[in-house]
Amino acid sequence: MIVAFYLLALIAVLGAGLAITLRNVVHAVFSVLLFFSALAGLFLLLLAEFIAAVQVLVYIGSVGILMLFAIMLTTNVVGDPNRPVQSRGWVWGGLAVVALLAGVLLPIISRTGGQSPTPLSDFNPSVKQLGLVLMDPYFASLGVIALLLTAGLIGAVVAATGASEADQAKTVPENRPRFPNN
Amino acid sequence: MGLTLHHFLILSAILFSIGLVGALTRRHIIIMLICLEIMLNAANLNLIAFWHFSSNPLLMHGPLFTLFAIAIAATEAALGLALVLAIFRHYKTIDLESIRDLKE
Amino acid sequence: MNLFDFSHSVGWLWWIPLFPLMATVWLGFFNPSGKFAAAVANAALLASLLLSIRAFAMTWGPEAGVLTANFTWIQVAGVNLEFGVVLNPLTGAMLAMVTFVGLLIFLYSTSYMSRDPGMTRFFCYLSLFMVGMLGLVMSNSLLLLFMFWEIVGLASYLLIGFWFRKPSAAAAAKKAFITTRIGDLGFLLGLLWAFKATSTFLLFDGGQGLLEIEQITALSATKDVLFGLNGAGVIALFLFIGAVGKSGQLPLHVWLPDAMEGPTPVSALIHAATMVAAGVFLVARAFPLFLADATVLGIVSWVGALTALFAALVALGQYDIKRILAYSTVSQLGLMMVGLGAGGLALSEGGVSIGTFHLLTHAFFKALLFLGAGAIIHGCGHEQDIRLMGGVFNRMKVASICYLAGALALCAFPFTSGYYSKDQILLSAWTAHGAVFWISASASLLTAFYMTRQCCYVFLGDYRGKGPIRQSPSLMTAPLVILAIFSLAMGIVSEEFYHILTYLSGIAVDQHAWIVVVVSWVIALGGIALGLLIYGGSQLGLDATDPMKGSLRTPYAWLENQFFIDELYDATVARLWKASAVLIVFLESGIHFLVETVRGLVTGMGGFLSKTIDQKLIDQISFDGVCDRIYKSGRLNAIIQNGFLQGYLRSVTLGAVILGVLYLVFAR
Amino acid sequence: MNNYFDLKLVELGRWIEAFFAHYPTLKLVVHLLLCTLPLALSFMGAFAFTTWLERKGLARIQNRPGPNRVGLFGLLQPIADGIKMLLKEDIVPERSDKLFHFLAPIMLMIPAMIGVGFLPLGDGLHALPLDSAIIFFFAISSLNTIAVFMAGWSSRNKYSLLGGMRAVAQMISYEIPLVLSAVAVIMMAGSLNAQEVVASQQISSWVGSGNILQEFFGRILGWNVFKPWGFAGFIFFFIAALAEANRSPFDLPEADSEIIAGHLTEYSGFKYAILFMGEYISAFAIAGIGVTLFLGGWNGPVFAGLPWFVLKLFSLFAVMIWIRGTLPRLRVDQLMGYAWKFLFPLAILNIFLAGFYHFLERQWGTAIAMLAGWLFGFGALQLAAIALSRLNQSPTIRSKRVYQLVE
Repeated sequence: MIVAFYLLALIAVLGAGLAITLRNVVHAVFSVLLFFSALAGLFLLLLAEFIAAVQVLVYIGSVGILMLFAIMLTTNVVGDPNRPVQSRGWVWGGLAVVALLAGVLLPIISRTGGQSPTPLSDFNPSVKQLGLVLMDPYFASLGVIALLLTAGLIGAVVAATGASEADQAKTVPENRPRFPNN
Repeated sequence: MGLTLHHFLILSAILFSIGLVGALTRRHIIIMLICLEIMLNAANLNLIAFWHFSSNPLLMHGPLFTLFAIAIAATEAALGLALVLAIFRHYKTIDLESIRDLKE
Repeated sequence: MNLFDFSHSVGWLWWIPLFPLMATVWLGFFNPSGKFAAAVANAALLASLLLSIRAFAMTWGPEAGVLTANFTWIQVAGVNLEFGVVLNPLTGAMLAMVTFVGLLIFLYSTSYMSRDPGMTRFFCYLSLFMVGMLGLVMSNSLLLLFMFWEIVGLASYLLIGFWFRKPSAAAAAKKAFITTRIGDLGFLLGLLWAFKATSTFLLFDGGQGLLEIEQITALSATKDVLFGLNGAGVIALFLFIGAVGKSGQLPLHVWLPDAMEGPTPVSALIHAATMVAAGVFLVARAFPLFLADATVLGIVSWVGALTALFAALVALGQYDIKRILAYSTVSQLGLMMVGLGAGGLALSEGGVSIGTFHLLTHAFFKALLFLGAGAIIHGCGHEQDIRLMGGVFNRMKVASICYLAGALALCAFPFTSGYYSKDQILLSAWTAHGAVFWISASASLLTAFYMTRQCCYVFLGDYRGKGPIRQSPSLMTAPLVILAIFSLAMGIVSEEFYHILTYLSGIAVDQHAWIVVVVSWVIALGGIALGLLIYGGSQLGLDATDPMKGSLRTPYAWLENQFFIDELYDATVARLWKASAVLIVFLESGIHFLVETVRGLVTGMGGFLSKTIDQKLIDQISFDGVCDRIYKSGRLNAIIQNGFLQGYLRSVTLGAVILGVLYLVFAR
Repeated sequence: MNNYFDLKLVELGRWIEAFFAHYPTLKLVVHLLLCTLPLALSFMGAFAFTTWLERKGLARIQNRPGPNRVGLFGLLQPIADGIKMLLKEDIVPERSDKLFHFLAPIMLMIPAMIGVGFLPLGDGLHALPLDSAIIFFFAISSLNTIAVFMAGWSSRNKYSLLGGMRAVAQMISYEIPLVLSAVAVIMMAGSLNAQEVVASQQISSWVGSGNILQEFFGRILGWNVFKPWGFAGFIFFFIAALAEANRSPFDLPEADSEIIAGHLTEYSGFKYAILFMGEYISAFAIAGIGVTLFLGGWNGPVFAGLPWFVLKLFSLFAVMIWIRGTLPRLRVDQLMGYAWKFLFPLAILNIFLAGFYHFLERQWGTAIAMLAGWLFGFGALQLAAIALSRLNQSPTIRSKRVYQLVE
């Protein structure tokens, strides 16, 4: 178990680290996919089976592909070798994060140590339970999420196609009937 | 010695920091989005870990919350990438250094 | 709530609007050919009609009470929003009337609109309208009623603006929509007020509903809530504002005559039989609330009476056949309001039957008149000006006879249906308030007079139009004949007919007061006789002056121009503008003078100023100096405010770090 | 005992594991090997056999003999092909992304083999018996897309890239109707567990009755494909599965007349063979999940178990070959439009119909539910299909044609 954890943790850190250092954006996306799959493995380790499946389905199957599409639709895939990868003043950003990690996150985590974290336990959560919880007390939240997803989808479509609409409108032939009913 | 909550918390803190570093330093806008996803995933790992080590994991609150978070993250990714496309169409670049309209 | 349970609950009532809704959806989405669309809409309405007849039959019994079927729509924060349907005599009668008249009009439009390319769209809108109207009639929740009310408003907007390429039609549609919106605001306020006061929208809910004795008593107990009205009265007043908008009562009547821009079947369906009746229906439905405060009933009857008289006067001076009918509709709606208001004062609960009875009879004969007008317009080559008609009687026998039958009913000619219903209104007004009675009576007299005038214009003399008169197809005349029979023959079964009055409200209504009977005979016959006297033998037409105009030139100009109400709305605003313009010109000349004076002074001082103060003090010391400082500090700021996204993010992160460290240090 | 064969296989596995009872680590390794190795080998063997089957079948459809030189009926042809592929030179384009070019075939094989592991091959023959096996299967099978993209992008060839992008777009689009049609099954079975889904496809009261005839039919008639929603769902599923596996008529990513061989253009030798194998095995996997979800899994009339699964799998594949031999290829815009504007709404409607059927069955029993389901359900689907096809016509076709020079 512990071996699996360290292996997956290593893959995750490696994937994430590569994602933020590689010059080639497509490579970065693939390494972040590696990170996602390692995380799915960690979820499995934590017995969150369904979440692992969703992680694979959503992040690797959809978000990753979406990113690849976005890259393909924009330019500069391989990266201009003459331009720096990092933006101006990146040292400050790195320092800020190191401060965050060392000054805030790790101290907070070490504080929870006082409450003696229990070792990994073994129980059997079934997907059915999740479904039942989702359907009874949290049905309203589910509905809200569904609404949000729909709205987000429409928003994404509008944002992605909005500008070209006007260009298309110009090219509509004059003789085309505007009102199909008449 | 088995795996404890600490392991997961520290891992997730590290992953979150990696994501944040990327978001604060990379100049490619899509990489920035990727880093946002990394940070979100680190948070999800935290949620699941807390759930697993909670006193009554069979209530399924952790997976539930994570599920919602993933759904929202998926929306965010779709919208974010759509915005990237819009930005690209408008500025003809996705280099964050060259997009300086906030200055006005 | 079970849609399929036809024996125990009335949930099946939902099917009545559901059929037209299905037709609407079908026509809207699949856009079939016009003929097919008409068939679909007719079939759907026929199904609704059959169900409505069943509903009507269920209420037509001695023991018929109030049947409801409610269900919880949503639960928010502990509040159950319940919707439902209600079936009581009022609903039953309205359902039967709306679907029956509606079906006849649908049949008529099938023929009338058959050449129009937008026939499918037309029937789609018509069906949507029926959905709204039927749902409105049967809904048991004030909120649901409001929703259907708005659907009706939307459908009427779409139908009035059906020929939206015509600018006047588009304008009329907009006018109708906006004007009724003012009323709807009142309705909405009343609705919210009611919910605040009773925390229920349901009208009938086993004793807990808004219109039931418990709530009414509680509401009436709160005195002097607003304008000295009690709790129920305030709600009733706001609801009445909604009704004023919808039913075209006096201040908000302006949209109804303009709404004649729609196709004639639309005018018949919406602006005669059903939609405008929605306002009257709302008052009738919420009548327990009105009854709780006599002041509101007084307002209702006064507004109604004034509207009746006003519209009847205006109708005298119109030449457009549909416009005359439109004003007559406004007038009759006013009379219905009188029936409700005065009836409520005189007979309490019985007011519902008096107002609604006239609504029902009016629906038949006014639909008949509009459809007949449509047939005549159709026959005269789409000419609407009565001065260009004439002699129609000899060319279009069937349509003309039907039209005359409708006209007689409208004039309240003895033993026609209109006679009975108007008789009741006058009777109740007589009991309630003398002035209201006399106003209503004179409005009725005018009604008979202007209808006679119109008939003389249209039917007598020689044909003055241009093209040949076309015969109407049988599909158009058949509904006319049916409606004519209903308008006239109701009088023949008079004793049975009076049963409706008892049926509608459950209270026996007193039928006789000789003075009123005499007055109404005098009114009807006198009005017709006067009309025939003035217009019967005169030379009519575009080139000849109206006989009335000859003798009463100035007042008649007022009537012709509809009392200048539209112009009044324009003129008040326009005057204000003009007056302010004059004022501004005056002010400006004053300012000009001042400016000239000051200019002289300034040019004198300028020389001095520019050399010493400006160049030395301002330029060199203050301005350049300040600019320099601002520029320098701006450079400093620009390091942070550089529009660089990640710079901001870094600052945010640093802030978070600082906050976190502070928390860790101090949170103990 | 109906599932005699499967039980024997499971017993065999236990018997082998028993040898290592004293070495727990070794036992675990052997267990894992027993779970995976036979699966991998048998599916690779099935792949070899299928290439022969496909070539033979296509040849028959096209009125020619097909491979008949190597071995009896050309049965050894796959082996000959394999040797040829192994010996061929492995060409890597000079400017390609070498690492990804190398990784792509592997990335295609991994999800395909994992996906196969989620299939319940027989009673107890289930390599990865997870509680949410079905959603895992769909999750894993979506990884194919990544591999195809990798192959297309890393080749640095515009045809490869076009093919790769086409494949990605197509697979993403068709995944939605695929999963949605499976959702109906999952909903009705009430479980994401593959074994439970299979078990739900028996008429349990008949199977346990002891009457031979009832047992016989109880094991057949419970299949989801014999229920109205299942039948429609199966059709949607099958269409989407064809697209998902890049099989004809949806084999646009490899449309040789337009973009040479799509993402496979720059591959040769052994890597090509592995890519090819990966595609076939993912096609197997998807056909297998189709069998599990709709065709009753390993349920069969006489004795249930692995043979039935294999038989059904190959029959389904035979249909795919048949379709490949007969149908022409779609156009790109037709392909996407079909998924989003037609299959997707219908699949959603089918979920509602399944719910409707469920309530009818609970209210009035199976017979009436069947009748109403077949009549009403298909009426509704038919209406929806007509409506969608009308709505999807472009407005220029729908509106009346205007002749400018006439009049």
